[in-house]
Amino acid sequence: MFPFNFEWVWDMAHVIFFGGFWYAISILGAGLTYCILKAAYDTFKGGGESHHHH
Amino acid sequence: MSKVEHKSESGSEESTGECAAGDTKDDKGLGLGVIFFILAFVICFLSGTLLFPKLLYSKKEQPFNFDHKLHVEQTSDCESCHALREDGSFNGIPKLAKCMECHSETPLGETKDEAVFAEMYVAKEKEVPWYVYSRQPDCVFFSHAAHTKTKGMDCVTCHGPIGTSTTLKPYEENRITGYSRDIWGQNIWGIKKHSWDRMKMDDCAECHKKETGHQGYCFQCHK
Amino acid sequence: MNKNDKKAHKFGMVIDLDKCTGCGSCMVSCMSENNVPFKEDESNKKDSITWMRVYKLTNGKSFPETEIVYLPRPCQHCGGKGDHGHSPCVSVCPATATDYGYDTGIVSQIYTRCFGCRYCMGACPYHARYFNWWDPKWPEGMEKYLSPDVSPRMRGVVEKCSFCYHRYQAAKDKAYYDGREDIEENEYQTACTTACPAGAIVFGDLYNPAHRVHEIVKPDPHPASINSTVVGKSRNPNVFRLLERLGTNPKVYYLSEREWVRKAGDNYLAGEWDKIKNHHGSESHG
Amino acid sequence: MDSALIPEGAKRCAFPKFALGIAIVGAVVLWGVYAMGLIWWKGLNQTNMNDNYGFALWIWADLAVIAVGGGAFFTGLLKYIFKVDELKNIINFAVIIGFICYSSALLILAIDIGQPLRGWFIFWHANVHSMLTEVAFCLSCYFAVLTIEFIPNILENRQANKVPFFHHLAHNMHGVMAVFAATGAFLSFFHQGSLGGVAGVMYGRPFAVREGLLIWPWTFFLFTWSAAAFGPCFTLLVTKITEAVTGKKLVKDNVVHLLAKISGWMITTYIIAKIIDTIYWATVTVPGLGLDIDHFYSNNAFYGYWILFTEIIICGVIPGLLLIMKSTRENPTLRLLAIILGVIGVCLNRWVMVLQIMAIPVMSFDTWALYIPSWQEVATTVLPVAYGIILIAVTYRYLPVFPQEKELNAVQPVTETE
Repeated sequence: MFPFNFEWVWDMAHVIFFGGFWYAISILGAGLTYCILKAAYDTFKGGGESHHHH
Repeated sequence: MSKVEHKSESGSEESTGECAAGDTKDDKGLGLGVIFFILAFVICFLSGTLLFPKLLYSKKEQPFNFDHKLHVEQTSDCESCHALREDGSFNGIPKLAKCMECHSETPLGETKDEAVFAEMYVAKEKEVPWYVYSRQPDCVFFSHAAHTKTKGMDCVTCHGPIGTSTTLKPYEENRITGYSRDIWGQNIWGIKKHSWDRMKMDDCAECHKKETGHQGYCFQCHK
Repeated sequence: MNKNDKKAHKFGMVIDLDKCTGCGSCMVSCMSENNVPFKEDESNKKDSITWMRVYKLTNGKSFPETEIVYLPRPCQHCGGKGDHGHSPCVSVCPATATDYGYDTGIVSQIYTRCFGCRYCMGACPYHARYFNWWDPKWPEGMEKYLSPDVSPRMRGVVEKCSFCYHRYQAAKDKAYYDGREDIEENEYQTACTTACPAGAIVFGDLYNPAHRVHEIVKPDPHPASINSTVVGKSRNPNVFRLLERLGTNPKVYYLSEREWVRKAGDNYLAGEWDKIKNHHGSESHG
Repeated sequence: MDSALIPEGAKRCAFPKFALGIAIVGAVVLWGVYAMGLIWWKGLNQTNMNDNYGFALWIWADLAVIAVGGGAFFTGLLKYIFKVDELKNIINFAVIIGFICYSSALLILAIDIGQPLRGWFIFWHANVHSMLTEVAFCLSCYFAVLTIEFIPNILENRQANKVPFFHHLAHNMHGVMAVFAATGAFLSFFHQGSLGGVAGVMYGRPFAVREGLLIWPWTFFLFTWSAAAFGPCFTLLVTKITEAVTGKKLVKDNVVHLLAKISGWMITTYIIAKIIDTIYWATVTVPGLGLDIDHFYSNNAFYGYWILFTEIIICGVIPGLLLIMKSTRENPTLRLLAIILGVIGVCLNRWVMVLQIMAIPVMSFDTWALYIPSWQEVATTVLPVAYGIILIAVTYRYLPVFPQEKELNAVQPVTETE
C-alpha cells in the first residue's frame, strides 16, 4: 500500500495499481475538501446568495 | 444548468432567513473552540505517548539480575555461553549445566544475585526461567549459523551492546500479542536509530536487501 | 534469484504408484511431523486437514479385471504457467501470505499472514490446501509433543504441505556449521519420503542430475508440444503429473507402468489418449 | 409525530404503521446479526463450507449484490458524464440502492474471512497481482464514492437543510458531483471487472478460466458489462416495488422507459458477447484442456444444461429483446417481466461463476461437491435484504429521494397534522 511496506517493489505493476489507487483517493479527497471548505466559506459569508452566479 | 441546481437554489432561498438568524458573529465561541482543540490535542498526545505504552506492555522482572559485563570480563567472548550446537542450531540462553561449568553451590563472588542463583536454582537443580528479550513469534525461523558462522556477523549488530550491561532491564510483554517489546522496539513510534533497536521483519528485510540484493522468500525466515 | 542461479534448487518428488500399498504411513508421519491438527470426531473427512492425502482409484472394471491404485497427493508445489513461479494459488493470494521460493521451487504458506479468504483453495485443482475451520485442540499433554520446528496454526487460516521445509532449514544450518556450501541429497528428505515402508516416494532436487528424482523423472526443460506453458515434462514414458496440461507445472511426479493409471492423471477427450500416449514422455527426442 | 422530518409536501403513512413495519423487518435483521455474531465468535465452522467447497452461499450473495448495485455507477455515469438529464429523477434512488448493495457486500466480506481482525492485510500487505486485491481496493473506494453521492441527499432532509453549513455542503457537493461520478465509474469498471477476473484467472479450474486481453481475462469485461446492463434493471425493479408498497407513482414513465431502453441495449450487446465467449470457451478452451462441455453439466444432482439455458436465453436474450423493442418495453407487465428476468439472470451468472466452479471436479478421480448452506449462512445472506428494506423505508420517508414525487402526487396540498 505504501512504499515502506514489506511487499512494495518499485515495479510497473505497483506503479500502475497504486498510481490508480492514490490518484482516485486524491481526487475524492480534494473534491471533498473543496466542498467542505467552500461550504464553510459560504456559511460564514452568510445567506444563500453565493451560489446564484452558477 | 440542471434542474437539480435550480431546485436547490430555490430551496436555499427559503432558508435564507434561518441562515442569517444563526449567523451572529461570535468570536468568543471561536476562541473557545481553538482552546478546546489545542487541549484535546495535548491530552491525546500525552496519553498516546505516556499512558498507551503502559497499557500495552506489562512489565516483568527477571528472576534475578545478571551482569553481562562481569561475565564477559571472565570469558572474553559471547560464544562461551551462547554457542552453536554441532547440528548448526543455536543454544540460546545457556541451561543450568552450562553455568555449572564455572559455578558451584558456593557462590564465586559476593553479589546478592549470585546467592539467589545458588540457593534457588543450583541447589534445587532447577532451570532459571529467564524471559528472553529477543524471543521471536512461533512462526519465525532464524539461523544463527548462517549469520554468525557463514557471514561472520557480530552479536552487537542485532542484539546491541548487551555484553557491556551490568543489569537486566525489566522484560516488557505486549499484552495483546504476547511478544517482547524489543521486537517492536522501545520507541513507541517504532523508530530506530541503531540496527539493534528493533527486530521486526522489516529490519531483517532491510539488511537482507542490502547484503544479498533480495529481501528473501517467505520460507527463508518462516516456518 | 532465478533458476539460472547455480545455487537454486528445484525440489520435487516422484511417487511410484506401483509400489504404493495405500498403507497411509505418509499421511501419519506428515501429520505428526507438521503438527497437523485433528478433530475430535474425524468421521467427516471434508473438513479434515490432510496435507498428504491418499486417494483410491480404480480402473472401473468388474471382477476379475478390477484394479486399484493408491495415489498419495501432497501439495504439488506448482511452478505455474511456463514454470515462472506464478502458481495458481500464489498469484491469487491477496495478502501475499503465500509465495514461490525461486531458490527452492517450494510454495510457502505463512499462517500469521493469511486472513482466511480461501481464494487459494478455490484456485487449487488438487484440493491440496486446507482451511482451519476450528482452533486446534490437542489432547491433554500432547502439546508437549508438538514439533518446535513447525509453527502451529490458528483457526481461520489456510495450511498445506511445505515439503517439510523445516528439514531443509535444519539441513542448511548443519551445512553452515560445517562450512559447506550446500546440502547432500540425503540431508533433506520429507517426512513422508522417509516414512514410506515401500520406498515409493523419492525426493530430491530436479535440477541436480545426480539426484535419484532427476534420474527417474528426466525432466524436459523445453516447453511441451501439447501446451507451451507446460515445462519439465518427464522424458520417462511411465512418469506423469496430475492435470499436467493445465499448465500448473507440479513438482510432484507419479510413476506407473499401468496405462490406465497414467491416463487417470489428466483429462482426455474421447480417443485423445490413444493418439498421444505413444508420444508420452518422448517428446523432445525428435 | 415525525412530521417535522418528512419532506415538505410529501404524504407518508402514520408513524406507528411505519414503526411496526420497521420492527418486523428489524427482527429479521436481528436474526441475521445473531448469526453474524456466531460466525465471528465461533468461526467459519458455523457454515457448511468445507475444504472442497470453500466459497459458499453468501459469496454468491456478495457478487450478486455488487452486480445489481451496478445500477448506481452506470446511472451516475449516464447522468453526470453523458449528461442524460432525465435520469436525475432516479439517480438519488440508484445511489441509495448502490449504497445498500455495497455496504452489504463489504459486510459479507468481513464475515467471510477466517481471521476478520486481519482483514486490513489485504490493503496493507497487498499483492497487486491478485484480482481479489483489486476487488478490495476498488470496492472500498467505490463505497466511499457512493457515500459521498449519498450525503447531499441526506443533507436535503428538511431539518438538516436548515443548518446553513449542511445546506451549502449539499449544494457544493451537487456542483462537483460529476468529478465523483467519474471517479466512481473508473473504480466500478475495475472492481466489477476484477470480480470477473477472480474467476477468469483460476487456470487450475477449467470451468472458470478464460483467455483475455493482457492481464485481464474475458470474464473481467463481461462482469463490468453485465453489471452496467443489469444494474439498471434492479434499480427499476426496486423502484417498482417501492411504488407498489407506497401506492404512489414516484418516477415518470419517460424516465423509466429511457433507463429500460438503455438497459435493454446493454443487455443485448452483453449477451451477444457472453454467447460468443461461451461458444469459444466450450469449443476451444475446454477441449484444449482435455474436457468436454458435458463434463460441467452432467453426473450431478443439480447442475445441468438448464442453468446455462436459463442464464443466457431465458434471463438474457429474452429480457434484452423485450427491453429494446418499444412496444414490449412500454408495456408495464412485459417490462416488469423483463427486469425480473434480467435480475435473475445476472444473479444466476454470478452463482455459476462462483459456486458452480467450486462444485465441478477437476481431477479425473475427483467427485462433484454440492452442499446445503447452514442456517447461519442463510441468515447472514438474508441480513442485507432486510437491512436494505429498512434503509429504503427510512430514506424514502425522510429524504427527498424522488424529485418527481410531489408533481406526480399533487392531489391536494398536504397540511401537517399531528
